[in-house]
Amino acid sequence: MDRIRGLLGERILEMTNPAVRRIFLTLAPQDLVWALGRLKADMGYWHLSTISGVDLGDAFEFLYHLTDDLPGSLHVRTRTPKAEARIPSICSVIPGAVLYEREVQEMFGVVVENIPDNRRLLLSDDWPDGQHPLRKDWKHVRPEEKIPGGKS
Amino acid sequence: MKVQIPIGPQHPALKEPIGLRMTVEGEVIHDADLRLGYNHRGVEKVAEGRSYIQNLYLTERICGICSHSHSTTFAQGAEILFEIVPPKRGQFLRYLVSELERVHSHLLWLGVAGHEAGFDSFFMYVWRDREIVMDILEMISGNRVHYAINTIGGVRRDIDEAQRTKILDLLAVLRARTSFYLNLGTTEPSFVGRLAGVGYLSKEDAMSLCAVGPTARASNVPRDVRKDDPYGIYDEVPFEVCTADTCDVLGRTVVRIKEVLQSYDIMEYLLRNLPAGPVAVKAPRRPKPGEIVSRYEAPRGENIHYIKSNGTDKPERLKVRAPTLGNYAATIAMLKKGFIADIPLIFAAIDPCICCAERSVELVDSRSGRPSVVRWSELRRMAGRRAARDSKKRNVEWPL
Amino acid sequence: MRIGAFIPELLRHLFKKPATVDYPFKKLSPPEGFRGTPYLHPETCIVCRACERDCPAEAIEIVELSAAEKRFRLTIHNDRCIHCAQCVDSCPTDAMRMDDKYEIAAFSRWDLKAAWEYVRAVVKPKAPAPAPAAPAPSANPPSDNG
Amino acid sequence: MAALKPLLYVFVYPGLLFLFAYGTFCEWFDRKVYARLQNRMGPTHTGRWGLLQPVADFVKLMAKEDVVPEKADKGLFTALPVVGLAVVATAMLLVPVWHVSPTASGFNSFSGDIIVLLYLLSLPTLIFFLAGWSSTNLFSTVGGTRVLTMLFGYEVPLFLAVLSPALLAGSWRLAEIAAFYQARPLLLLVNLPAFAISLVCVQAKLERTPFDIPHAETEIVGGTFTEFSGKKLAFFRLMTDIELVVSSGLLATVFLGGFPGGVGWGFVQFILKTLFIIFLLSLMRAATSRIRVDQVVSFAWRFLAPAAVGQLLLVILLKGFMP
Repeated sequence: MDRIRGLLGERILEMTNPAVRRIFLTLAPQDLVWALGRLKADMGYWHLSTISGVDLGDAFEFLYHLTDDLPGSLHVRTRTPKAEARIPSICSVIPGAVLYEREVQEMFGVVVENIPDNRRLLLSDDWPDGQHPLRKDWKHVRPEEKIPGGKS
Repeated sequence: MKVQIPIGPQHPALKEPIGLRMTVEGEVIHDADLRLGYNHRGVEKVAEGRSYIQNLYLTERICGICSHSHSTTFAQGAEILFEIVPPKRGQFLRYLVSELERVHSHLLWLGVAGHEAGFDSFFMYVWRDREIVMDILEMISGNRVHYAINTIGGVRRDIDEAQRTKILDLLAVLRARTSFYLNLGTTEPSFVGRLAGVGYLSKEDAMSLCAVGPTARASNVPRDVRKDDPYGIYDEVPFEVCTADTCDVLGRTVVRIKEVLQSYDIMEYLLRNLPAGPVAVKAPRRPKPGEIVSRYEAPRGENIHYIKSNGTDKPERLKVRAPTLGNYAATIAMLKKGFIADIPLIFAAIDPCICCAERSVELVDSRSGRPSVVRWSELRRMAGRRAARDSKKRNVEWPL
Repeated sequence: MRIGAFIPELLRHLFKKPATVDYPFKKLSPPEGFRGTPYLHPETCIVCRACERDCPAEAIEIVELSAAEKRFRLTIHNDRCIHCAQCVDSCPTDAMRMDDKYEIAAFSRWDLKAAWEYVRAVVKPKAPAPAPAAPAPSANPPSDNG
Repeated sequence: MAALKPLLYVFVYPGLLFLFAYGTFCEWFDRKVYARLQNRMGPTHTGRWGLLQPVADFVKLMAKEDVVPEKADKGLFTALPVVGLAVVATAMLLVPVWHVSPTASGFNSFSGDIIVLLYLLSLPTLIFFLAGWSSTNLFSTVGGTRVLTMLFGYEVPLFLAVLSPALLAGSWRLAEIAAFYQARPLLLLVNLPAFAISLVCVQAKLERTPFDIPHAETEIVGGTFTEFSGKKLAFFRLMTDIELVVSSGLLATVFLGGFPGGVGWGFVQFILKTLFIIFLLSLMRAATSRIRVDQVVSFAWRFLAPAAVGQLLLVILLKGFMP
């Protein structure tokens, strides 16, 4: 933790350690690429497990789950307001992130800047634009189940 | 002449639908592209509307092969949120099942690899012996596929002494058979000829493209959550991380068989040192608010669940990352400059579990939003109409 | 590298008994503890609705037929059941059980539903009520019974 | 009576009727042995021990809907299965079963019939290629090119290997070759390497594992047969079965001393020897994994062809020393 603090210094907004070998770090979106580059180069955090997004109501929170050869994992958190959701692409640092960024982009409707490939990943091609299923205000209404036939 | 060959969404090499599009020239692949999303179930969204105990079974159904891995990952995370610790015997049994599942998954993969390479006898024999593992699992848990042995706070079933000795006996049989397959898989010339040098993924690529599991380990990246971030009982069980430096499909085969052999060691340790006591503790209904990241080494690689709780009996957010998704980027890199004949092998070598990787959104009927029953005749007419419309758009024209 | 490395193993099995079973004509029996189809023992059911609430597939539906008589109808939608046996675990009075049938396919989804009509039993739970089922039966009405 | 005899040859024995029955039996035998080698059961329930399973498959396919792709060359697409069946059935007439006397030659036994037979056996390969190419499907096209690529690999070693016993016998007539080895059975041992080479080549010709590359299902779906359905597919399958019978009959004639002994015993010998060869082919199928098409060609030219040439040299030397 101290090494991370020394490495990133002032730009850390918040750092917690809620469980064994788990470090949560909060950064501003514009510092993300720089910070991940430093973490990769100096601390060996080269592996991005995934990006998870959470809808907080009026903002989105994105967690970049990083691991390295050392025990434990680092979770870099960043927040962006829902009205103008933008996060930078980290593909320049970690090329394998593109799939996760595509997923986040279509699920939350956030704009990932400079993403090398912004096609849809999981949703079908004819999915309507502007529908982002993992937002909390996107409600899925389960259709009534119809079983063919019937008790005669 | 460059030709685009569609592999999937329906193709004999794929056990689940995925769209691979290969640009080939002759037999050599020049480019590969991937389209996911044929297998959506919306697990993450559904999980937000269900209680923790229901989600346990939901996560189990993320995958059919590594079902235990997802439910264990979820249970591990939930137990931290609930602030309970499962008893020792429960943990031993939980990770016993998890190693059994690893064995069954790797043997399944080995058989599939044999089948993809056209080595059907190998496939039949491996799967015959895989039945032993399936029988053990069925005996322990009551089902062959969805073991449902986990509960929040431990496991649901105990094993007795007779079962313990029986499992140990069967493990000895399995160990002999697995050694035979290791020997066979690396000596049969036609099989080795198909595997060696295929799907090269250098160590640097494996690292930068975030490969996980046996795919990474075969490229000499010793990543194993069980060692790196020991969960459960893995900090007290002796085992080794198997790696290979050949960086090809043969290496992935060898890594998997060696891991199976390691799993036998782990299981024997667990069974011989099985502590007495209860197998589960009672869990409260609502956890404390908080968030947790749970990691687990599934047979295919690292499983990661991010659970955020808001204090109610339903999780605020459940994010699931299955290992296969992490390997797709690496697969594309592996496919380039390969032969058409290698596609199934390379693709199978990451042990893809497509329904694991795609779990995000429930699709009712993407076109109209309402479920509709289409008559056969209607379907044929639609197909005909579509063919008439699309026939001119075919990018490959008949060359003669 | 050894040419024909597999041949001895193959020939050894040529006249052995096959490992497969001639399935629809010969059947293997499932092991003890096999999770088949859930069924109800109406004599012991106290209608605590623990099974209904915990069922991950929402396959159990309990309807009150008559409040005065305390008559209930419990329907198990086996077309939705995922055979996880959580209802067996949740049941405080051992009224839910699993049989060991494994050939449970049917031609219509309606044929798969099983229903029991019964009067609520007054049985003391064997164990002190299990933790997940602790709240009052009707405190948590099922979200939707689909 | 004399006019009836050729008709009998063509339609009953060893013509179409016998070929249909024996071809399906051989497919059953192959499947059963393959299954038993893998510790499985194989066909069990259609007829006694599943004997009628290939027939049932054939009948079922005949009853299925027949789809011709829109862009395919319809004439060629339809004609190919029939032509292929005709070619292999014709080839069977040249295999010297009991009705041929080594001395008298007739319409189905003449000097040089071994060459004709080999050429007739090459034709199915071309037909498979045309079948793949004419169906315009991507997978079929890839399969078709693979068929031709493989042809360049195995055809030369096969010819060389089959011709070396003929050279030793000093005859280009199958019946005479068989008679030569019946008189001197020990000389068969000389040809053992050629027998092995031709077994491998026949396996490749029949497109069975390890050489089932043109219709490798995990790579290119059905390969050449992707677009074929119904009756056409049934004909192709029957054609493959008959090709199996004819090629094993050829190998049995040339390498195992033919089928002497008149009507009854000759027939029994024919069955036993062909089944022995089919057993070897099944064993090879079970013991190997499919290889890549480039590996087939390099394997054939690096190992099979030199070995076949060596065998030929051996035979020539031996012939020089022989009286």
